[in-house]
Amino acid sequence: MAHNTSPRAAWSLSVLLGATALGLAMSPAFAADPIKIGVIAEAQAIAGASIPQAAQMAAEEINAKGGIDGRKVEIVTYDNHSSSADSVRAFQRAVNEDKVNAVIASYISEVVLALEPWASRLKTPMITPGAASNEITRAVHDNYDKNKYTFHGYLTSAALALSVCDAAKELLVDGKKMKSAVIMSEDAAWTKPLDIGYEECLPKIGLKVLDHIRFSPDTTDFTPIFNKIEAAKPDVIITGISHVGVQPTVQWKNQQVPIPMLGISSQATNSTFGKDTNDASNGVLYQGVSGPDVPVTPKSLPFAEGFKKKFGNYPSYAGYTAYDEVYMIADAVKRAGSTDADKMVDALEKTDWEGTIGRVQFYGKEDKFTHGLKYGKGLITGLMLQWQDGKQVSVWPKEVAKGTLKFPSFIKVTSN
Amino acid sequence: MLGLQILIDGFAISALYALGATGFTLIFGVSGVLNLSHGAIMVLAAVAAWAAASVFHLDSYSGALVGIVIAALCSIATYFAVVQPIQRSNKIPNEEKEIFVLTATLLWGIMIQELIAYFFTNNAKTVLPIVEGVVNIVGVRTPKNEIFTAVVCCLVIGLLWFLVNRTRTGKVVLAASMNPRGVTILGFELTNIYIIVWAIYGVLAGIAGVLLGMFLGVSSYSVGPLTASAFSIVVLGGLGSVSGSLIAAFVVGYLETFTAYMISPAYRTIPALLLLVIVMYIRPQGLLGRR
Amino acid sequence: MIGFFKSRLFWISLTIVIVASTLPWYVSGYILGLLTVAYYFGVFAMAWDLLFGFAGEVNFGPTFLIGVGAYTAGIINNQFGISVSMCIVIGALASVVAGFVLALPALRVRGPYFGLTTLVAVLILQNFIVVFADLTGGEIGLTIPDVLSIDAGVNYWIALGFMTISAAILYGLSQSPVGLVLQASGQDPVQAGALGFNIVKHKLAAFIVSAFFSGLSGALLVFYFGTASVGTVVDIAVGVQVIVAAVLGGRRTVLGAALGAIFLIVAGEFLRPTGELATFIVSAVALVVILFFPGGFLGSVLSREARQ
Amino acid sequence: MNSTATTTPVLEVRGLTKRFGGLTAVKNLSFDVHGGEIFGLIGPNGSGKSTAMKAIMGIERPTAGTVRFEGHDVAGQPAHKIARQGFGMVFQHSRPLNRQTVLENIMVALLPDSLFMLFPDKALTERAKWIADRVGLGSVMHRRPPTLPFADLRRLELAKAIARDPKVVLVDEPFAGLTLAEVATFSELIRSFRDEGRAVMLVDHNVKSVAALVDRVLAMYLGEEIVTGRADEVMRNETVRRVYLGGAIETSARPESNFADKVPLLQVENISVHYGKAQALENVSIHVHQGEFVSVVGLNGAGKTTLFNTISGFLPYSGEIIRGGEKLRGISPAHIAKSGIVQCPETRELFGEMTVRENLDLGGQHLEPAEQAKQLEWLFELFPILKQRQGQMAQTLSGGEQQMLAIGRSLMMKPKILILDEPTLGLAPVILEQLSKALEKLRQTTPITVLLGEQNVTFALPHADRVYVLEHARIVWEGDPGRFAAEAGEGYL
Repeated sequence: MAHNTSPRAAWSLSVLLGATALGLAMSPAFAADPIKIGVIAEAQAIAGASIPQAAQMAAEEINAKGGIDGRKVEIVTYDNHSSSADSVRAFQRAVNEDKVNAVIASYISEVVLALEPWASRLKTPMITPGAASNEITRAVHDNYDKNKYTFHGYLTSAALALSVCDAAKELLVDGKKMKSAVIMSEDAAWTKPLDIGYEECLPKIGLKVLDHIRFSPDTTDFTPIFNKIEAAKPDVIITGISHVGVQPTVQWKNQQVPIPMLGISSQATNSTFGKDTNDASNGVLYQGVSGPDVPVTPKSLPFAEGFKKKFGNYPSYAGYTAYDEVYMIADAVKRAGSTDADKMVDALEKTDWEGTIGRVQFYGKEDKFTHGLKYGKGLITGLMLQWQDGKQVSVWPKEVAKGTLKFPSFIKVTSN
Repeated sequence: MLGLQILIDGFAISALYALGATGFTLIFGVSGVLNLSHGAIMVLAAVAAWAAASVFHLDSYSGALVGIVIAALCSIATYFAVVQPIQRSNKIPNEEKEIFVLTATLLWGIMIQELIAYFFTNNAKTVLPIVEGVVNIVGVRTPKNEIFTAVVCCLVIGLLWFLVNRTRTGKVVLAASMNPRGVTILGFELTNIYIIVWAIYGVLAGIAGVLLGMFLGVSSYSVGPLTASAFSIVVLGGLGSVSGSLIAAFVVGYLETFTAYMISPAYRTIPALLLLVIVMYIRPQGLLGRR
Repeated sequence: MIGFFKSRLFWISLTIVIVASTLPWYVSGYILGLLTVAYYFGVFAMAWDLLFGFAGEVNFGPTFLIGVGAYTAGIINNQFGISVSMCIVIGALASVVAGFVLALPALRVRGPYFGLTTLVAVLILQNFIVVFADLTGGEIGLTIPDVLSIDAGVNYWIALGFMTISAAILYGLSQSPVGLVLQASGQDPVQAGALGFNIVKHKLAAFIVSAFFSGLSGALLVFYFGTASVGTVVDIAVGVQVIVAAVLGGRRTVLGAALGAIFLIVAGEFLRPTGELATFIVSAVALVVILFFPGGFLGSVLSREARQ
Repeated sequence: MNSTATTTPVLEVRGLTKRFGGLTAVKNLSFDVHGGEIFGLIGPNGSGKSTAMKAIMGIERPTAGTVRFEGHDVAGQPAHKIARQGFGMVFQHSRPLNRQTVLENIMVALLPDSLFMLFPDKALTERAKWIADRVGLGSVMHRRPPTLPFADLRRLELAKAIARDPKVVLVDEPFAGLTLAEVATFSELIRSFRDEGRAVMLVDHNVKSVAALVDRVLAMYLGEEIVTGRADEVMRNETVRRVYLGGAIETSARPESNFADKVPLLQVENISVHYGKAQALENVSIHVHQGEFVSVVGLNGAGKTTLFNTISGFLPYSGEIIRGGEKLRGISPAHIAKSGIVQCPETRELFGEMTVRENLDLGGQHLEPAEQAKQLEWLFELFPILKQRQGQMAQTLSGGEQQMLAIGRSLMMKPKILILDEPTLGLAPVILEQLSKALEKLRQTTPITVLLGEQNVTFALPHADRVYVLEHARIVWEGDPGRFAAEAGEGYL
């Protein structure tokens, strides 16, 4: 009856096997075993696209200098289509099939949270270049022995909230005498702790929170949201957006909402944001860990320029962190003298690395945010940047600021 | 004040929904096809308009025109590459053609979506608005672009009405939607009528897409939701009924705006969907649908 | 049914299953993982084919049934920490209830409206998952504490065993007297009624069986991944993939549906080197098959046989 | 024959009425069928006989009336319940399970209505085999339906209907699509059902085709009973004769030699058409001269509509159709219509939600505006009622007005050849007269050529110059209308 079945099934299987064998044969051969790092990222998304590129760049730099103890660093990349399921599959493939030693994964918190148990199950160190949810580090803290393989290579939401508040205090409260704010954030895992952080620190710096609006990341029409905010008459909108970015910004401008926006806006960190919004971005203030014009550390500018030369645009925020993370993993392997997972975890915990966004150290087992980036002066504080005339200009902290606040004409900064 | 605000904002979004759904329902009415690549064609128009302006530095009018033309071409291609082969296939039983058309247009839509994502990433794109700035309507600050959107939508729908009801070609199209065999025996080639209808549909979807790109912005992620919203509106209004779709578009548009203002933006789409379910149980042919 | 055990199909299937069950000894964990997912999808597609191919009802929302099963199982595990096997059973039952609630009114309406109702059901489920994010994990996912197993081989065997049993039951059902009645009801409801069959009862039963297997498979899938998300088990695109798999494998063959699902997943992964274009290529291939070989893989073989 | 009938009827129908919206398809129908009797329900197309049968079977829910089976009322019950009490129905169009054998197809009909019948019963298989033998499918019972000839598929339908030994067997158009030899075998089979004591009810278009088979006949027209009685009585009934044959037939044929063209305007040569396995036309040849009025007379299902649709280019065929020396094969239906062969189909195909005027304008759209206006004026003279109804929606017109609109719309195309398919279908006699006058006027005042298909010979003959008789997919008679009544008329009751 089904005499066609078996040849066809066998056919696809053998093709698959053949293709896999071919793939292995084609992978560049090195004298010593390479250190393999899997990179799982969102190839089609603004923030995600820089991740594999930056990692590749770091690996090439390390290899150009002779590798780590004679071992080359090899990057294996996977597109996860922004989906947790695809990511899980990619993670399994990376560990089981491609035998990677560590994984750099995703800027989406939900994806990282889905991968975290797999890092434990498959005992493979994983580090995220861009996710922010506090849950990631909390899981490590609560069940250290199981979840110690996960590292949070980007500021936690709580730290991001602190960074935003610190900047708002100097720029808005001290600088512009602002007194009130409305929080506007998308409904996602990473904004929950962010909002809690905002609610906590904004009143402390002197900004009264008048309203708090959370909206679905599927939202396309922001008119009602802006109108509602405007009705509350705040001095500033504090943002927490990542999945959306272009649309609220453009509508903010089209509707000439007379209130400045400041906060987290992941898409604004990307250098193409100005073009994508037809320059509606002018005036947007966003928190970043880096900027194309900001020498946070001596490594920042060379990396940004090198990246632009190589890929045609400046990296997204996750590009900076991914670049550093490859170095950090390589450094940890060197110190551990092995790619054994547990030894790498021990070594990573002792990381003290000056990267492109500051000095990287991880919180310890007893700290609240175990394996999270340490936040603070001398370590990482983050920056506040503003889109001005189609360019990203750093405005905070003073030490690195290249410009002062500048708003489009429809913004009324009254308490000047 | 808030009431007026809802009235104004709701109108623009409803008019845009109406324009998007009109073409969708027209195609169904005339050729019995539920084109599930609808959202993809709209997004394609917006992205083409964006690319024309941003990448090739055309002015916003030419950009919009490029978007509309590309949508029309893509729509005609949809008919020839996907719909016609199924309608003419003698291997597919007639009673299963419907599901084949649905599945095939969906796949076609996914292909367009993936190509857009491949060449232009899935970042949201906003088309450079033709008019900028805001006006104050009785205390409600309204972007001129929003008014422009509403006006263009109404004009285009009016024009369509005129085309269908007042021109000879339109009459034939209308007749074909009631009785395809009837127009054949009167000596009109159905294929030609279908091409005309798909072209009109493409222009409508193109205009809707470009306006959406100016008004709210689109990304390749919008493909699914756009198809779903056009689909819901058309089902609510009654399959194949243009006036039903118009009413449904305004019902959905205002219901969403009202929910977003009065309850929470997060629940925006829920009441409209619930209404849809209720209507489907009580009156499965939709508000103005024919059984 | 009895004849089935003597048929070539039985022996070929048995051989394939035996060969497939030995894969873990010589195939890498990665391919096993791939096939594991493909097998669960195979059950989705077979369950769908039972409804479409036999009951003649186009269910555009297979993911409504899958999603309810998957999310129920995941949420219960997440909230109450009940054992995995219990969660899976509860998930499947929830899916049955959901299928019943959907089918009862949906079967009253005819023609395209049935399909539309099922599609709307998916949209609503999707929205509810997003709105009740506290419970469901919202937009991108629910993390589930427990998994079936972390061993690729064990997972693979569970999936293979599950698919084999499901295939045997669903195929057996489709060829049994009840299946014949169902097929007659789907093909010509008026005549089936005049032959004394309560069509609504039979279609409802088919819907419930389909819901049970969809839900069960959905629940197993989330406990394989350790995560449930709209994009994996609810999105309309997933439903389309299920439908495409069934059509690709051959409508009204049950087993073809599984074949189509395995092909789709394996092809998608095989095309991973083409990167972002993989989905495009798979869609294009599926479109070509639908346009030019509407019988699908198994369908054309079977219809040729029917004419012999 | 009635001697075998039992005294109490198995099936008693009283006051059966079925309305669809405003349309009453079956009006107050009453009759009895006894065990061991073959009862015929006869009526032209649209007379409501099929609806009546469906209402009895429970496929359509009756609006009013009772259907008593062995003394208790089953009206309003769903079909499957009625079937289980002892009803079997033979459908005209069947869709067997193509992947199952004939035997399995029969077995389906034997299965209980249970969800838990997972393994077939040996006894059922034996019974299915017996039934297969009984209806003459014994030699092919292990084959699959797609490989069977048409007659065997019909046998399969019979087998399914009698599988569970029903007391009442309903048969929809028992002989449609069968050859004469097959008709004889099927008649024999149906008689054997009677002889087993079943009550058999046949539904057909006309008395003649079932006259030899039935014990009693009920003739229906427009949803109502005309007369009930023995076949020969019914055939003699005046009303029946008027419905089928009309009154006295006057003919006014012009001899064929009057038409000057050497080569006929339209030649249909040896065409054959198949619907799946059923042959719809077999080597049909006709010709029509310029200006001639030709009628094709035939019962429903004889192939008239198929012939016209073939000429209009809707169906694939073998043979040739030649118009003015040009072969029509490969030309699209729309192009054929535009080039002057215009069909006015029996289904009318009006644009229901458009006004009368809009419908007419669409017909005249290929003309120049001035010409169109002239044609419209002429048409309003022909059918004055259309002028009054100009602004009304087509779907709100009465049946007769709709028919006039359909003809009028075709005439707006200024056809060279007008094909009229069953224009009298379901129309009241008074309307027929108006149509008749209009046709006469066309014949007298215009050079138009008309090809008319009719089962109503009273309407067909007066306007015909020549008549073809189509029967079982073949032309069986050709000639002068004057000779028709004598040579071929009896078959049209």
